[in-house]
Amino acid sequence: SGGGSRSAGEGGGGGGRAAEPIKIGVVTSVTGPLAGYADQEIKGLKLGIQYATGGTNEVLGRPIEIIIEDDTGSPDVGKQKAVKLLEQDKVHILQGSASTPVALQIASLAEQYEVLYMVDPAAGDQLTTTDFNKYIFRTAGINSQDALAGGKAAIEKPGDRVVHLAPDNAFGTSAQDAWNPVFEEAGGVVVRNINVPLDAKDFATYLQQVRDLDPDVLMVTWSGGNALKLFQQIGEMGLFDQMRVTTSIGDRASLQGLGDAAVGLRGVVRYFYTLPKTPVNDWLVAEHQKLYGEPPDLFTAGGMAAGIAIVEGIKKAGSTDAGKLIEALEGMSFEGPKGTYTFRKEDHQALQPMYYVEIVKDGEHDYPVPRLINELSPEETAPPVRVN
Amino acid sequence: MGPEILLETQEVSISFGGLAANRGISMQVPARTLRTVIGPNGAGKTTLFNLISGIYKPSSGRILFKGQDITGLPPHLIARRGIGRSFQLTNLFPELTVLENVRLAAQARGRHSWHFWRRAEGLAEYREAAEAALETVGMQDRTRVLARELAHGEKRKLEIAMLLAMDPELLLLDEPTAGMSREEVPGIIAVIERIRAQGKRTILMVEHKMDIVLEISDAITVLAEGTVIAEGSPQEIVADERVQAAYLGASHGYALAGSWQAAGEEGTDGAAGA
Amino acid sequence: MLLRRAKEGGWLGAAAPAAVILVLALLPFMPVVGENRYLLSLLIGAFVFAVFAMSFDVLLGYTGIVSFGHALFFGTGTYTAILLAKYAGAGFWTALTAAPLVAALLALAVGSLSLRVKGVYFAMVSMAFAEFFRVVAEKASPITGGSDGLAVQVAPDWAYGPRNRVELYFLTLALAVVTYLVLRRVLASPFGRTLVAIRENEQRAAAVGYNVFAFKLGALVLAGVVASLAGVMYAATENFVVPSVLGVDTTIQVLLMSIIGGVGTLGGPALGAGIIRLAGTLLSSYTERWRLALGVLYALLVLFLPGGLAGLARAFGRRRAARRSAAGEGGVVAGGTARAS
Amino acid sequence: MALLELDGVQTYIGEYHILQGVTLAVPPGAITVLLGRNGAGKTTTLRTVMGLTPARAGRVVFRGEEITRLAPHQVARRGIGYVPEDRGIFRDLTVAENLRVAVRGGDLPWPLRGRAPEGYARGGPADPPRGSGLEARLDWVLRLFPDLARAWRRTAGTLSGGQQQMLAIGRVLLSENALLLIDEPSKGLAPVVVEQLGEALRQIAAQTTVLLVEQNFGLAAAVGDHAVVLDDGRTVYQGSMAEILGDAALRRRYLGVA
Amino acid sequence: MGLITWLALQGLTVGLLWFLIASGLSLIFGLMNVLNFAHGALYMLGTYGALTIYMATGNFVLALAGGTLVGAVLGALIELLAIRPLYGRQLFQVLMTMGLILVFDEAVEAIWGPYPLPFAVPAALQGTFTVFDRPFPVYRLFIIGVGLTVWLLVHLFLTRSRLGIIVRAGVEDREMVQALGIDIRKVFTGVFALGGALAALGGAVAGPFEGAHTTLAAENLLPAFIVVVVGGLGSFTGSLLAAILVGLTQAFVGYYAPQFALAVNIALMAVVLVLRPQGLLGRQGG
Ligand SMILES: Nc1ncnc2c1ncn2[C@@H]1O[C@H](COP(=O)(O)OP(=O)(O)OP(=O)(O)O)[C@@H](O)[C@H]1O
Ligand SMILES: Nc1ncnc2c1ncn2[C@@H]1O[C@H](COP(=O)(O)OP(=O)(O)OP(=O)(O)O)[C@@H](O)[C@H]1O
Ligand SMILES: CC(C)C[C@H](N)C(=O)O
Ligand SMILES: [Mg+2]
Ligand SMILES: [Mg+2]
Repeated sequence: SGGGSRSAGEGGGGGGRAAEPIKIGVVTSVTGPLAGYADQEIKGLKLGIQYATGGTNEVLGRPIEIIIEDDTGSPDVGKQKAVKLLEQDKVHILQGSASTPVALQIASLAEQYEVLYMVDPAAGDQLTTTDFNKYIFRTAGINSQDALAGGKAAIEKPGDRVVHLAPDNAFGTSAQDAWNPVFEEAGGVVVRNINVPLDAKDFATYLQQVRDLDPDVLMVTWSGGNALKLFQQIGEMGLFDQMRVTTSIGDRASLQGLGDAAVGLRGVVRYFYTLPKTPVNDWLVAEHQKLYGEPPDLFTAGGMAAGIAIVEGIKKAGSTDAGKLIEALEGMSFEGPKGTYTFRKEDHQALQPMYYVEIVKDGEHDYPVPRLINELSPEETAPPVRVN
Repeated sequence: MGPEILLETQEVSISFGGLAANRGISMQVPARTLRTVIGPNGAGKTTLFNLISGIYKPSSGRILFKGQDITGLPPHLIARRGIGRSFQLTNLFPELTVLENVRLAAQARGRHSWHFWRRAEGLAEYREAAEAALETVGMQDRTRVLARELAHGEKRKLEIAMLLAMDPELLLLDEPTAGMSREEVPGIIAVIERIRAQGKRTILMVEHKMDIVLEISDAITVLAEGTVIAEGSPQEIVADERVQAAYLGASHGYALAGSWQAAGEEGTDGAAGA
Repeated sequence: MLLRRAKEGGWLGAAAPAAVILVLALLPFMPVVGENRYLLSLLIGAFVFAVFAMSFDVLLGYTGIVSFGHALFFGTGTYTAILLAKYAGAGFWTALTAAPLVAALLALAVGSLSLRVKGVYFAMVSMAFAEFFRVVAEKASPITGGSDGLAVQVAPDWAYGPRNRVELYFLTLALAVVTYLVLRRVLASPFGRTLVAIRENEQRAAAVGYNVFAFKLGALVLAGVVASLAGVMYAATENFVVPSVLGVDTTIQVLLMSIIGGVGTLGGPALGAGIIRLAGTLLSSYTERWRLALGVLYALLVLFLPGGLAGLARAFGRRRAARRSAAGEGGVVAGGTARAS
Repeated sequence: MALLELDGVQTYIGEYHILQGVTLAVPPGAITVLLGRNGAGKTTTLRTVMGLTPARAGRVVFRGEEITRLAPHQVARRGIGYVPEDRGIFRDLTVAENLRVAVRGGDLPWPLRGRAPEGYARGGPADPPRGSGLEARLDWVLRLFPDLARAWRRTAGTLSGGQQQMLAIGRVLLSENALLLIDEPSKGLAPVVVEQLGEALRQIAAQTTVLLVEQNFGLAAAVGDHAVVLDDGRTVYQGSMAEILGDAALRRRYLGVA
Repeated sequence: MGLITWLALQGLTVGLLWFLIASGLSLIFGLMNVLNFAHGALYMLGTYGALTIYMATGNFVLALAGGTLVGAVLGALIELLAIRPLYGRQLFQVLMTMGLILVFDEAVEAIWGPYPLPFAVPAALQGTFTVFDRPFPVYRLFIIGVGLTVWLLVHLFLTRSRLGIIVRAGVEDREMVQALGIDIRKVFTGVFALGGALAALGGAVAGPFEGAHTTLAAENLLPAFIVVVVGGLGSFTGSLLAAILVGLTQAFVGYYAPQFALAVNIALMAVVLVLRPQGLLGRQGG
């Protein structure tokens, strides 16, 4: 194993016995547009393992070793790396990725190699619906959970008119497919989907259409470096004043980027470090601050949950054998940073709390932050089981 | 009935921007003769070649080859009809060997160029044609040298070999001896004479070296400012006063042959006077 | 034109490729290597891209056409295979026959529009076409899965899945070798030599009687067909497709492979494909700063291997030849004729 | 003392040993003609002097200073002008722009950068320059080659072969040089222009030393003061032009001229 | 009418932004025939450089100048170290500059981290006008102004100065230019410095509009090439026109037919080149 592999047990004072390590192979987008998410995921994963092993980084008396591979955001590279982890490093468990298309590829390898795949932070529904296989478990919150949480709350009165602006790609259209029914169910009317090229230089003309349509709610689905520009222009166009703008709220970097423009924005967020009031989260925030000099971020919690789930699963199964692990994890509940997570038996999706928030200035942070309006229980945001 | 006319231009004209490079040029070249086109720099000689060989399309006028209208055909079709040309600036396949340059020219006239599976080098007819052409120009020893590595004079000869390998009825030679040493010029002239002696081909040539022109041309056409100002036998042309004024000058530009003695004397004087 | 070309011939002409093929054919039987299915899968990827790179060399190295859109044909192969498998249940061999047809038609259409422009302009127009089809693949997501991609088994059963990696290895190796031999032959044919003439001097080629446009179109069709075969092989190794296979990044990869390998040598680009695939993947496993390492690697290769890897081999061959002749004939004075050899 | 001296110069192009010992001296204030058959190394000799294909052994000395390893622009700045065999004009630039590039360390006067100069009819007599400033030189060049004035704003690539040659020669005459290296200037020129060129060369030689490569032996003989003959990359003869003219055996031996 | 004017104004802004992004590329590509794939990275470094200076000093003018300087220095270094050994070998230059992309990308991530950074619009340029009842930010006007200024200055340099002509001559025949007594190497380095400076200036000016993020290099490279090619190689003014054409097309398609926005750049390029192979203002026979 090379420089990319790091033992999670660096500080773990090993017993010196040559117990065979348990290898976790992480394939995620270390470079490329999703690099920031991957960074959060990896930090969370390590902390999760540390937390769940009580700092020893050992389970069943065996040290845990993490090997990280970069999928660069592209599925074929990701697949190649996963093969490397499986064939060369003989990892016992796979984890990752920040990209759903990559995760889909790894999932099918996991099935072929009969290895457990703990998905996080990839959020595409397919992994636990149409493309599900039994080796997939997912701690990540997913798009339809966001939709169930955010969609209902966004509609304040029957007949609210909604425009949904999203990137002109599969991610965008699938978000529209996930959210729009929830809006309609809550009594809203989706008057238009506007799909904008992901690399659009300017949003003004698209936003002008929104102005012309004058909806009650502007739903924005966006991810990528230019999200800041998008929200800035929403502000410049005066849309925050003219309508309710809602979105699935991103990581700290995007909040910083939004700046004052975002104040008043409401939406759903999967995690923000001030929101959960749980001992695990307190530990996470403190430890993260200590190690990295900053609080954890949007996908750190998911990474941590994945780490905890892996360790707890191994403990319960008493083995790294995929069959036994699956048996152990199905229906299992565990305490993670956001509270109680439960792997649903049917599709292995972890049900978990979600947060509906408003963006405010709180005087403590030099950027606007989410303030809890209401915490949605795991049951409330449980997506329908759609495994065939 | 006069002699068989191989090439005929009828009132061809072309201009670039405001500049009329050829203005209504009419010319008849009888088969199996050698015609030279002379004229001051910029008179339109190369342009006329470009029109005949299809690189430019005339804005008006027609070009007939063997009685057929070839006006406006693309260069490769004109080449395949039997008109081969050399360029004023040497124009070769620089990274290929001498032999391959000529072999490719030979191959072009045949029917094998769209063959995907035969080995090109296995097609003896083209290789032999190429070797024969190289022999004609006296380069049979240089077959494996890359074209770009040749000295200038050899490049000119190579280009003529390529033309020969195309087996054209009409050769357009644009200053074939430009830049050739005194020693090499007779070689090129011999090549041209040899081609002529074979009695199969017609040559239309641009050349500034008057001694050569006078020696080997059957007829001369003089261009100036895009039009034909004189046409006739070498004797008629040297005698023409307009031609002398516009083109020849007093000493024929120290033309090589014949003027050697005179030039020598002049040189001696010059040297003595210096 | 654009770069120095390594010359064919020398010992690289026949002995070296034969040796390389032999080693590759024996590799899976070697104890350590044969077990390492990861290495095999890297090599499988290299074979696929070797075919792609050779097809690119037909354009770049032999005809002198720079295309930034060659991935169009590669992607066409991949999509043809995947879509046929998905919607018609067709298998690998069907795809292998259908894709070249589709690619040939596409090349004819695209080529007749775009080959009228030259040089960098053609590079850009070709890129425009490829990107256009990439966008189409992305927008047709109900059929193609859009940017999430589409997964379906294309490989024949006996070469599918991790247990059959060795079989897939031999399948792709065989296809690469066959492609190499066929292309070598075709490029030595009158057609192939005509392409070289066009590369060397388009005007001259036209003036001796070649229909330059038609031959360029022919080259594009040939290159497109071979690229589509690579695309089908890719479909069979990945059993998956995303629109980015059509994108300019894919072309750029193959461009790098060709240059690093040495254009105009066929074998060079194939070798380059191996190097780039292996270097990229291995480096990224061994250091987090792999992009830095790769960038520096490119720079060094460019600076110190002006003829690509093939050029290096050729330089060796030449030095040996020089030593031989010096020893054999004593002091041949360099003169007009000595220089001829 | 000679203005330019080459001593045992050896030059390689790639692996080819082209110059294998060229030794020559160019006396000031005269025209030295470099003769030799095709491929003898004449062009390479000039390029070696210019530093374009630097010598691997031997010395090139100009005005007593060794310039063997100087970069071409440094050589040029020491007062050597060069007209290459293939003319070296910039085909994509206009005639005016070609001339502007060539004015060493300066530029054409303002009005002429755009507008064509007037009053240069075809084929005027070419008296020597009236003065030594840039304008006088330009005037001289345009009187020498009035075609250039007429083609002032055309891109040089569209000029006829002979016109391009005129441009290449005219270009170096714009700057003051101590030595001109001229490679086959008569190539492609109409006889009447060659004649004018001969006169021009004599005029040039009145103020600038010239090393001339010329295949047109008539012209060479007419203008040359000294002769150097190369054969197979070596100097085989060095002497006065008169001597060559007077010695038929010498001519036959090295030049193939009876 | 009001809407059309407003859309046209938006298009003009984006057009001039494209021009700023592409101008350095146009210069280097058009003048020296070097396909500098690292151009996008220089642009990105301009943004990050300016942002860093802006955050440190709070002085936007200084930020623009500093960012531009970063580009100039890097441009010169690229020429000296990477391009100079490779003149006449265009594809090797491509390869080399692609290697540089990787290096620069990595450097940006190492220095500034993977997260997008906000780049505040300087106070003096904040606010919006109202154009026919629709908001139009002041900063857009600034972009238009800078774009036109850059065009004018560079245009004068290229067409009027002898240096511009020397560069073009040098691209055609380096040896001959040297033989005329010009140290072409210095000139080329200078051109690269200028190209780098323009790229970085574009990045710096775009900063408050775009924010700083690590994909800036990649996402702007291709459009920049499109602008240069559509405009016609060697024509700086062509790049300006092409950029404005692209901007206007994007604005109008974005409003009236957003579903086609994804392919519009590429379609535009294909159409222009099929109809006019040498680009809008390119010289004939390119
Ligand atoms: N493509 C072109 N564009 C513009 N002008 C051109 C073009 N080709 C030729 N000309 C002009 O047309 C005129 C005739 O040129 P041409 O090359 O035919 O002359 P020529 O008789 O061959 O002269 P030379 O003996 O010097 O080679 C010249 O003034 C030349 O500049
Ligand atoms: N690039 C090159 N590569 C290899 N050999 C070359 C190259 N350029 C020139 N030569 C060889 O160098 C020798 C001398 O060439 P050079 O051009 O100096 O001769 P020259 O005397 O000027 O001949 P010419 O009268 O034909 O112009 C020739 O034999 C030629 O083949
Ligand atoms: C990390 C995620 C929230 C988004 C990511 N692009 C995905 O595909 O799932
Ligand atoms: Mg001519
Ligand atoms: Mg010469």
